[in-house]
Amino acid sequence: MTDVVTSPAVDLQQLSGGELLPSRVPGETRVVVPLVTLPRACQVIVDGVGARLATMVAQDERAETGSFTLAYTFAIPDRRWMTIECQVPADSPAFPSVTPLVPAAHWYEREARDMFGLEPEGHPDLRRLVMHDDWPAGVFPLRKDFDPSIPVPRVEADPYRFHTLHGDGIVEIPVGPFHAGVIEPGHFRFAAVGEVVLALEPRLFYTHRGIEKLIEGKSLDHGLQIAERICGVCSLSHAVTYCQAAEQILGIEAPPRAAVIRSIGLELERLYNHVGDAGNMCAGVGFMVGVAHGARLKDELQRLNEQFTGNRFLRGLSAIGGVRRDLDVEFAAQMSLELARIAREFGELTAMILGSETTMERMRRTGILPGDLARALGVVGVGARASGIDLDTRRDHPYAAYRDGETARRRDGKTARRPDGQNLPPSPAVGRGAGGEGYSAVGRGAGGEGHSAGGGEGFPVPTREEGDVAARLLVRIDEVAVSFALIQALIAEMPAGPLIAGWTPPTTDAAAFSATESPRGENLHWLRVNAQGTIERYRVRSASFPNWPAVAAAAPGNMVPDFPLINKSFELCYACLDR
Amino acid sequence: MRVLRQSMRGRVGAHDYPLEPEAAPAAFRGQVQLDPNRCRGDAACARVCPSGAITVEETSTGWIWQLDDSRCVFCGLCADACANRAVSLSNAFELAVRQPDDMVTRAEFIRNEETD
Amino acid sequence: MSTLHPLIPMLQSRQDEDASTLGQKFSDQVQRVLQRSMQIRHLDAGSCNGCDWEIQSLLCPAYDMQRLGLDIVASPRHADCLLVTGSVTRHLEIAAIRTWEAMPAPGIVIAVGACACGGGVLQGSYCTAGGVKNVLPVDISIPGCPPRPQALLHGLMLALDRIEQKLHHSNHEFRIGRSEA
Amino acid sequence: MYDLLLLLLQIGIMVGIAPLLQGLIKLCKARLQGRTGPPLLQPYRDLAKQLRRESVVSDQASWVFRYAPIVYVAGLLGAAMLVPTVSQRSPLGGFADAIVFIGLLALARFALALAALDTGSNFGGMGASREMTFAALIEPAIILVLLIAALPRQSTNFSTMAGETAFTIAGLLAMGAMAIVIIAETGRIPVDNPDTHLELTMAHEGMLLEYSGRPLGMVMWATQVRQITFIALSVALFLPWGMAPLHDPSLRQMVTGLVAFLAKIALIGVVLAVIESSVAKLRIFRAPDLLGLASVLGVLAVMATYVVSP
Repeated sequence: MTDVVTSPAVDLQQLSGGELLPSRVPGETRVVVPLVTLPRACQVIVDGVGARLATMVAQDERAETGSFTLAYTFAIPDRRWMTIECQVPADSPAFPSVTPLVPAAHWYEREARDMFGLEPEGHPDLRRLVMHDDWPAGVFPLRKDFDPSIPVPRVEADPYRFHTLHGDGIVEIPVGPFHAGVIEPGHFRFAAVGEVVLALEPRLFYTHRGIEKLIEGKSLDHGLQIAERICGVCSLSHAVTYCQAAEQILGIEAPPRAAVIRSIGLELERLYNHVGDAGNMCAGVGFMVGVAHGARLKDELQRLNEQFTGNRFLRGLSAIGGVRRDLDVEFAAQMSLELARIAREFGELTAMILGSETTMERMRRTGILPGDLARALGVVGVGARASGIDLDTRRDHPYAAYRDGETARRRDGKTARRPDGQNLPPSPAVGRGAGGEGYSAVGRGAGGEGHSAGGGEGFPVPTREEGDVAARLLVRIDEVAVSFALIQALIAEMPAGPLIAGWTPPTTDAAAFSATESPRGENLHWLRVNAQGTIERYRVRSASFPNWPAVAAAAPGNMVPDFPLINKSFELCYACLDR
Repeated sequence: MRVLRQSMRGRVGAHDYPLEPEAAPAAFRGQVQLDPNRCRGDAACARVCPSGAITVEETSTGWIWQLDDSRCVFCGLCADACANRAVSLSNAFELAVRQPDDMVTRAEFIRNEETD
Repeated sequence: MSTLHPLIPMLQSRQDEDASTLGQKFSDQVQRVLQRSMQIRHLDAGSCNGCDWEIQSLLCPAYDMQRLGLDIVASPRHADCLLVTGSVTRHLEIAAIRTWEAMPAPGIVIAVGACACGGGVLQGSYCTAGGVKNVLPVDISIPGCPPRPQALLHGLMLALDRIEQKLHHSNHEFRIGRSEA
Repeated sequence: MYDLLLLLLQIGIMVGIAPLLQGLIKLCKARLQGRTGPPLLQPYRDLAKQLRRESVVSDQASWVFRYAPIVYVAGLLGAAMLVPTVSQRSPLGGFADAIVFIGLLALARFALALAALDTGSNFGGMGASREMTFAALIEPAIILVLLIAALPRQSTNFSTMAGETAFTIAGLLAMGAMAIVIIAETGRIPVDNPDTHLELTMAHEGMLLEYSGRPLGMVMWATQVRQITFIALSVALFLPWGMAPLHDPSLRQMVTGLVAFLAKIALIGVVLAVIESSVAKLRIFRAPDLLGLASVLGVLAVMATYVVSP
C-alpha cells in the first residue's frame, strides 16, 4: 500500500495500461484508460490506496472527438487527486458500470444516464434519478444538441417504482415532496413496522433547476452569479470553489489579503450554519428553548455577514481573482468583539443543550452511521467526521488562507485567546463528557495517522467514533470553537495588499476543478472553458451529493418520529444536490 | 430552571420592526438606483446583469433605462460595471408590492447634444 | 414624525396629506393590521434555500412573527397564505398547484425572492417555470435575493391587509378538494 | 334557576376562557424562549378567522369526516359542563357523573380518530394510532384519579367529589397521576408537541391536518376546551380553595370562586409552559412509560386510601 501511496500515478499506469495527461489542478494525476478496464482501474485505486470517489464528470465531446468522456476523480489519502478518464463512443453510448465494484459511484452513473444517455452496463439500479417520470425518454439535457429554449413536454409514464418491502404488518409511508415545516422538498418512502423504520428510500431532485446546462455558454463572471445561487446556505463555499476553479484555468491566484478575507467569510458561513444547526437539531426533539437561542445566535451572525458583505448569506463577496469587499480595520475590530460575545453565548447554549438530559437521551444511539458504511458511500463533512473518518478539505487540499502553513501555526499560537487576553470558554464538549459512556471529550485530536504532507499540518479536525446524532452535534460544536478561534487569528494578522488580481477571458480550451470545505463537507466544482472564453461544461458535486444516501442508510432501525432528527443531524441541502 | 432564567435574559436580539422603522446596514445591497444626471445610456449595466433585470433600449431621441425588481438578484455587478457611476445600490429593502408592474422602474432619457 | 415611514405607501395612504396626519394614519393602520391573524404555509418550489432560511428566521426571537399574529402551519388546509419560494421547477409544478387547490378560499399567494418573482438568475432554464406568476395567481411579490427578514415582514404586513379584504367576500361553503399532494 | 345560571356561567367560562388560557400558555412559552410572543388574545383572532373561511373536504373522505367534528365538539362540551369550576356544584351534576365524563371524552376522541382515518391521509392515520395508544394508557389513570376522589363519599357525582381530596398520601399520589394526565391530555411535551411542524412526529396535530375552515376552527376550539376541562378538573379535585359552597352561595362567594378559579387555571397554565420549555419530547416508545407511571400512581393512591384510612 505504501508504494502505491508514494507513486499512485506510476502504479496505476502499470495496472491499467493508461496514458498520463497534463492537469492544471495542483496534485492531480490524470490517466486515460480504455473503456473495458475502467471498473477495474477504479477498484484498484479504491481498494489499493483507500481512495474516495470525489466526483464523476461526463462530457459530450462528440463535436470535437466524436465521443463522450467520463472522468472519475478520486481523493487519495496523501492529499492528492487522481482522475481516471475514458472515452465512450458516440454510436454506442454505454460503459461498464463501476458501481458493483465501487458503491460510491451509484448516483453519479445514474445521473450520467439521465443527463447524457450513457448507459452504465451492470449497474444494479437503472431507475431515473435526476429527471423524473414525466420527462420524455431519449431527451438528454446535458448533451450539446439539447436546446433548452424549446419546452420539453410532459409524458405519461409508469410511476417511479420504490424498492419497498412487503410483508405482514409492513406499512408504507410516503412523505412529501412538500413537508409540513419550512423545509426543502423531497420525497421519502418509509417501510415501517409499527413505528420502527425497516427501510427508507429518498426520492430527490425535485428542485432540479438545470443549472449545469444553464451556465453553459455564459461568461465566467455571469457564471459566478449562478454558481453563487446554487444553494443559499453554502453560497460562499460555492462561489469560492467556482472562483478557484476559474483561477486555475486562468493561471492566476487571489492576492494574500483576498485569500484571508475569503477564509474569514468561509468560516463565518460555517459558523452561522453550525450554530443554527445546533439549535435546529433541538427542534427534532421538541426542545424549543434550544431552537430559539440557536436561531437567535444564527441571526446575529447573519447580521454580521450583512454588515460585512451587504448580504446575509455572504453573496457577492468572492469574485474571480479575489474578493469584492474589503474588511477594514475598524469593522474587523468590531466583528472580533461581536464574535467573542457570540462565542460566549454559544458556549452557554451548548451547555444548555448538553445539560438537557432528555434532549441528549433522544440523540444518543439514534441514527447511527457506521464508519465502514460511510467510507463505502464516500461520505464527507460532519457526517463522515462523526463516524470516525478523519477528513477535512481545509487540511487535506488546502486553499485560500488554509494553504498557508502559517495559518496553522498562527492559530496554535493564538488559539482560544480573545483580544482581551482571556481564554475562550472551552468547547462545551470538552471535559463535560456529555453524560458518560463513550463520549470522551474532543474526539481524536488533529492530524490523524498517515498524513505527513500539506501546508495545513496541525489543522484541528475534530472527529468522533459513535456515528450517531449526538456525535454529529458534538462534532459541530467542536468545529464552531475552531472556527471562532480561526477567524480571530485571521483578523489579527491580515496581510496588506490588493483585493483582486486582474484577468482577461481565456482564449484556449481548458478545464480545472477545485474543492472547498463547505459547512456540509467537501464541495467540488469542475469547470471547463472553451476558446471563446465561455463556459463549456460545469459540474457541481456538493457535499450533499455523496451524503444523501448515508441519511437513508442511517434511518433503518430507528423510529419514524426520530427521522426528522436524523435528517437534521446530517443537515443536507436539497438545492445543492438537485441543482 | 437555571436554563430558563438564562433563556429569558437572552431577550436582547429582539427588534421592533415593523412597528418601528429599522434601516439596513450601510453595506447592504438593496434596490438598484440610477442617477439620471450621470447616465449616458451605454448599457454596460444591462450587459452584465445576470438575470436581465436591467434593460436599456435605444429610442430615436435617446434611450429608456428600465429596471425590473422582480428579476434583480442584487449582485451589484451593474454598479461595478458603470463607468459613469450612474448606477448604485441603495439601502432600500422594503420592495414588496401587490402589482407586478410596481416592480418596474422606468426612466426615459432624451439625448442632449450639448451636454454629451 | 417627519420622515415617511416605508409602510405608508403599502397601506395606500394618499401622498398629498401632510406628515403629521400621515404619522397618525400610519399608526392607526398598522394597529388595524396588527389585530389580525394569518396562517402561513411555506412552499419551496425549487429555491436555493436562502429564502427558506430567511422565512425560518422569522420565527426566531429577533423577528418573532408570532407577535404580529402570523404563524407557520403544517397543512395547506390550515393556511390563509402560501409563501412560495423558488422559480417553480418542473418536478414541483404539479405538486405546487395541488397544494394551492388544497387551500380553502380565500387564500393568497406570496412570491418570495428573485426566483419566485421573476425567475432570478435562472432565466431560460429548461426545468423551471420562470416564476410563481406563471403557475399560481400571485397576490404579493417580495423581491430580494434573498429578501432580508425585515423585507419579508414588510411583505407579510401587506398580505395581512389583503387577506382581510378577501375574507369580506368569502362564503363558508364546503368544497370537495383533492387530498393533500 | 340556580342550576341554569350556573350552567350559563360555566359555558361562558369554559368556552370563553379556553382560548385565553391557550394564549397565556403560548405567551409564556414564547417568553421563556426569549421571544415577544403572540398577543394574549391571538387565539380568539385565529378562531374568528377560521370560522369565516371556506372548508375543503378531501375527495377521499366520507360523511364520517364531516360529522366527526360535531361529535367531538358535543362530547367535549358535555364533559366540560360536568366539571365544577366556580362552585362545588357541577352544572350538569344532576344528569351525569364522572363515568359519563370519561365516556364523553372517549367518544370525542374516538370520533376524531375515526375522521382522521377516514381521509386516508398517512399522517392522519399515524396521528390517530398514536393518540389512541396514548389514550389507552392514560384512561386508566383518569379513572383511578376520579376513583380516589369518589371513594370518600362513595359517589361519582362531581358535585360531591369536588374539594374532598386533602393532602393525604393518596391525594398526593393522585395529584402526581393527574399532572401526567394533564400533560398527556393537553398534548404537550414530553408526550406530544403542539407546536411541531414535523408531520412525522405529530400525534394530535396529525389528526387535524385535513380539516380546514369552520370545522377546523370548531375542533381547535374544542381542543382548547378539553385543555381547560382537565385543568379545571385537577383544580376541583386537588386545589378546591375558594370554591363557592354546594348550596345557596352568596354573590360574594361566587365572585371569590370565579377569581380563585381563574387564578388557579392561570397558575397551572404557567406551570405547564415551564414544564414544556424545560424538557425535550420523549421518544415515542418512552412515552408509554410516563403514561404508565400515571396509572401506577393511581393504583398506589387507591391502595393508600385503603391502607392509610380504611
